[in-house]
Amino acid sequence: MRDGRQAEVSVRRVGNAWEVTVEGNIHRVEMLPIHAGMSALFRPDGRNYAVASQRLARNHWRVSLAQRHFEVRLHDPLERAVSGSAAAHAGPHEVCAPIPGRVVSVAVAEGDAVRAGQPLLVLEAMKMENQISAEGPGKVERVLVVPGETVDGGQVLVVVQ
Amino acid sequence: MRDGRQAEVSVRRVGNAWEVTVEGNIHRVEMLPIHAGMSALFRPDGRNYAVASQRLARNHWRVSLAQRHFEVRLHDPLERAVSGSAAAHAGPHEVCAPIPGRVVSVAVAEGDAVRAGQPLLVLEAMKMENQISAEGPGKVERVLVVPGETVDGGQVLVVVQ
Amino acid sequence: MRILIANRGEIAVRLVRACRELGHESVGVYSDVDRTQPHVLAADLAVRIGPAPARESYLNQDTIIAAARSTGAGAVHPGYGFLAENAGFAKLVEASGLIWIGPPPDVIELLGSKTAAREVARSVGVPVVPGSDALPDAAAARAFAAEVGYPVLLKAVGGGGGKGMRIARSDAEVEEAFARAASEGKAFFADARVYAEKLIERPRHIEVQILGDRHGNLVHVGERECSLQRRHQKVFEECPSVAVDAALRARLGAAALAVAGTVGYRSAGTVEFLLAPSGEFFFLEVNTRLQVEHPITEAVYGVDLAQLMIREALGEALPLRQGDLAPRGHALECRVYAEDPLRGFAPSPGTIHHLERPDGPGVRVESGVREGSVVPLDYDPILAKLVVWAEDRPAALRRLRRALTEYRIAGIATTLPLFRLLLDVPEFTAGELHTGLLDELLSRGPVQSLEAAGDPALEEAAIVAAACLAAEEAEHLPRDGFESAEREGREWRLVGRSQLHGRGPR
Amino acid sequence: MRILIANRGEIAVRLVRACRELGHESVGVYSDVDRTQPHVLAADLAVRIGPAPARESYLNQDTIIAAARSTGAGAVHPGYGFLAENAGFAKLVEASGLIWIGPPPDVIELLGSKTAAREVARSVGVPVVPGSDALPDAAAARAFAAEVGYPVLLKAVGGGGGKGMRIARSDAEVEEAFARAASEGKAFFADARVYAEKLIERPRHIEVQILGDRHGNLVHVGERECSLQRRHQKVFEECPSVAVDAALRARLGAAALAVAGTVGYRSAGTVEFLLAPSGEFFFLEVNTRLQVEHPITEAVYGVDLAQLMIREALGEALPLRQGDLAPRGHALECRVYAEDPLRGFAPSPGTIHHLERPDGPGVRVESGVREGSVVPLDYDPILAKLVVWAEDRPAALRRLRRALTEYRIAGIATTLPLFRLLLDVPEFTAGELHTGLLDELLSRGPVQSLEAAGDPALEEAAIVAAACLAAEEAEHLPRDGFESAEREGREWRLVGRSQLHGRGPR
Repeated sequence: MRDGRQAEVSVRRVGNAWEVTVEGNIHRVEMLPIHAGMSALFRPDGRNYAVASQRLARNHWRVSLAQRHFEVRLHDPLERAVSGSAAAHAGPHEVCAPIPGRVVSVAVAEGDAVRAGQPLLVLEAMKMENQISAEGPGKVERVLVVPGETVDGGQVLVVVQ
Repeated sequence: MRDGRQAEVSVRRVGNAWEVTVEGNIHRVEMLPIHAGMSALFRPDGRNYAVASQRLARNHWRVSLAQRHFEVRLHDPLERAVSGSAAAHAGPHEVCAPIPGRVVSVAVAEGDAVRAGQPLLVLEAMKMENQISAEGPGKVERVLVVPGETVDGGQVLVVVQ
Repeated sequence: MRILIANRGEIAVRLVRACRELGHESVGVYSDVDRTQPHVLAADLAVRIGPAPARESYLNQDTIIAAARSTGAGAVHPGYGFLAENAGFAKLVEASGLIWIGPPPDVIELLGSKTAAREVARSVGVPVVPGSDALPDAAAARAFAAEVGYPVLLKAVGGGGGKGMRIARSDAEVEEAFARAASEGKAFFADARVYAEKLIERPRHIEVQILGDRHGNLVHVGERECSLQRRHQKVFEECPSVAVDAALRARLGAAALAVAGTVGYRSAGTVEFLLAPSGEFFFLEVNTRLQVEHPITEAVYGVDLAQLMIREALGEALPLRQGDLAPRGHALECRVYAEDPLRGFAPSPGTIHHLERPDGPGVRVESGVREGSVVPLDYDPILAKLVVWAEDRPAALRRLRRALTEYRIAGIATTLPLFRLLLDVPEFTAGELHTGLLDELLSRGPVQSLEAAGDPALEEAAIVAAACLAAEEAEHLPRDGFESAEREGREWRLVGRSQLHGRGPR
Repeated sequence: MRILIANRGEIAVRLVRACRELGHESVGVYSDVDRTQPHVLAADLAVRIGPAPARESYLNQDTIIAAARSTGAGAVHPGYGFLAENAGFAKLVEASGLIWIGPPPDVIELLGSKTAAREVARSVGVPVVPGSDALPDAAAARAFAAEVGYPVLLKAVGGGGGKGMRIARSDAEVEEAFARAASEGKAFFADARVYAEKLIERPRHIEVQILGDRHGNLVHVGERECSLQRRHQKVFEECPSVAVDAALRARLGAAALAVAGTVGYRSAGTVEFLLAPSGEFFFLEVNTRLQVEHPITEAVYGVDLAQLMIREALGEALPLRQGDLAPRGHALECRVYAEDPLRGFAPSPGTIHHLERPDGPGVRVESGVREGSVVPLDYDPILAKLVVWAEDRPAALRRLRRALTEYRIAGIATTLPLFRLLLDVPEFTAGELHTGLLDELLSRGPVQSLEAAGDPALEEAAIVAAACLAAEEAEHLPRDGFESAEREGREWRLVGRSQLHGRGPR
């Protein structure tokens, strides 16, 4: 997917099938589980795809299909926005790891007030240190990692309210 | 494992390690998860094994290691009996599927009293019908399958109290 | 070109790959129980053709033609089994304006009759096992036996794959053998006619791969030995045969080409022979299809039979010359069936809970299943084929042993343990094979007694591992009452998720 | 014999397989972060050698020797990288009474110095790129350039793999290039000395595989082309080279054997050359180890280099004769790195959540990871090698395209997308390669612009799939408050378990 693309998507269950509307175009598809983290997508035209999925956070999934990778965030049970593989675009409330790495240090504690751009923690990957900062002002609701911990790319690190 | 072998086994957690006593011989091992259903067993002598495991029922596991398959039943949190791949040996309370197949018919309902050898249900696998009977007298506590359902080998079909 | 593959499982996956490598699109077909199988997801398009029973899906000719039409397919490849040797279907495909990827329908029809095929062989001077035409009754069979001597084989005219075949070693045994062959022929092939054959004892099954085109090219691609059979079902094949030297290979090849040439054969095919201990060989039959064991020939001769079959059907001239076809090294194939060798080869359908394929140098796996696949109750039990190649037979056997230590299938029983055991059988490793060897070995004693002879340390390790897993999982089991069940429930959930994330050591 | 493999990842797995096929036991070693990696579980025995940092584990010579002693290993294979070309370690192994599987330590030492290696080549009349000895300063480098003409390459004496290497196209650029080469040489190889070389523009990287034994046998096993490099790191290799015909192959082979012969080389090794567009070739260096890309030679020549290396070390005579070594078909290798080609090849450590390997005809994957593996932050990013073989180069490219549609790695980014893109690059498919080509292609535009040119239908399908999964999982999310969280919690647990059972369609 084109990096950072945003698409308005809505989903409706119709029996075993799903009716998915992507920017106005309606797709009627079926989805069947194969194995843990694996499903098959069936389109009416006979095209099938094996789909690998990983839940990165409460409302955040990584989906891989035909060697392409996507990240999805859930905004409300009936309305979703699908965003491209720019994992760095964190949701309004969650600060996620841009790449996998090791947490070197955490600069804030739960309850702290933070301003936009304020350093939250430092992440190290293959010898490079990356500073993770708050995107906007707010209050640190939760800190989900501790120094020394290894995190996956896209994993939620801090929740800012 | 020699078919139907019974072994008295007890297990004690010692930090990250396990102390497993098999018929008097004590083994100190470590076990680490790799992936869903996969673990690695480490022995002090440097031998390592990849272990695949599947939970067939509440107290019943299938374990595969170095191309050998085993079935395990849990008798009490501190005392276990490991039995060989004779899945047909059902536990005292559970009647399991001897092989995978399709449930053709169920002859009993929950609450029914049954005598030893009484037919409980009929299972079909690759065109052969197998009658599953009660091993001993008792009362049908639960019927876990319905006609037409496909079951795995070792899956619990009926619980007799 | 878009090509419909009228098959399932490993051969359908194999053909999807061949199409893709040639730049053609593939159309897969599936019955209701196969919807998420690898052959469906591998194909560019897939079409449902009916419920589980084969005759309502993979044998349903009209539905398959309709699937080709609805997807705009221009050709049909039948794979092996199902409709592969059904001349009627081949004709229907061509009558529907589609290209049939295989030999001409009339050739399939002619060679489909064992007796007619034997006539063809005789007509070109290729030796056949002394045999009769269809016989009216057991008495006629006894008369034939008096002529050629016992033992004799009574076979259903339409038979194959061990079905409709009985041995008689004396007049006394003829009556029942004849009846059995007839009834099985009727049951399986809707044809009760029976013929008789002189039985060659301890023969090798040797078959010659042939390839022809519509431009007059016809070559043989060496032999395969398929002597290891269980109840006349091949379970293990190799190329080349230890019993065939260059001179014999040339004679077998010439015989195969004589038969194929006289009937105007094209596409891929296999001419089967019995090789007697004496060294003389006898024509058996022609398989007018791509053979299950074709990969061992591909490995040793460096050709792609599946691709060549498709290219020929589309009108290309065969790019091979007989002189260029030289064997290199040795290849072995193990057929991995959903059967339990530790329980009399009982069928073993169900869910494949865990699957690890071997890989690395000289290893090729043709698999129709993946982790999570449900092996249905409804079809042939073949799951996959393990093919190894190495510089020579001893190296190939060592490589096979290595590959078998890496191949893990859990959830259902398979024939993999059988091959591990065979590697310790002297006649097998020495290549002293004959079509009765495996049944003899299996009759000597229960397979599990051999299996139990395995590493005892391994057995202890397995018990230990099992106990640890049980104990570990037990820590997350509800112990008493509702309140604690709730608490444990949440614990379990966390475990489930950390497993899904596949975290390794910290 | 028990053999310790002093390495990790795919090459360690490769060597475990070679040992097993030869009937030897293998001893794996692991750092704390590698404990559950495939190379550890594949080995017959495994020993911890320290914490994550390489210098405290895989480079810790004494610990590795101790591991060999404690497990009763009689020989050590270093693989590639880490200690493979460390003459000191090779000597320590032999001084410890263990067999070193590789060339003689003094040969490693001699050829380890680029300048000494060039002297050796000159001494036997093998052309080398005009170059200097170690230079005192930038001024001396400018003097050299005045002699041979710009551009020139400034290289650290101990350098390799692109490290400690700088181009100067004019006097003005020499100062900084010299300083950079020196500092990198000091940093990476503890040797600040720098020498200069005439830069050959648009050359191909051609290397010759050699094999020798202690019985006087020495052969070459043809060439490999490794011109596709990113910042002097090989990413794709093939055998044979489109630029090498039989005559040139013979000349390259003779040159390689002349260099190897004069230093008394034995075991496996690789002699690297630059092939100029003019057709003249120049000696570069000798890699005194098994090469990453050895499988493509194995595929085309039908030999097992890893096994031959072990057999030679144990005293066997080389079973190969030069006359018998003929290439068959064409092989390609893709290096799968944990780097993200869509983000400037940023390192991509983490957990491999999902992994599917391609298989089928002509495909070999050498993998050091499995589903669930954690790719550590601490080592070389190579995950696996995808090797394909086919009858000729066009068929091999089509097979590679097919295999890439089957190869799926999710959870971390890899270089797999790069190879899918290369298959659409005319210079690549035509074989018009040179060592600067890939960097040129990557500088033309961001890789993702090419990637975005992919099937738009696929993109829609991905969005749809993602939405369905999100919606499906959402149905099992707690919605309001504790009470419902409990209820949902139990639901979630059931889902988790039915997934673990991997049930398919009913």
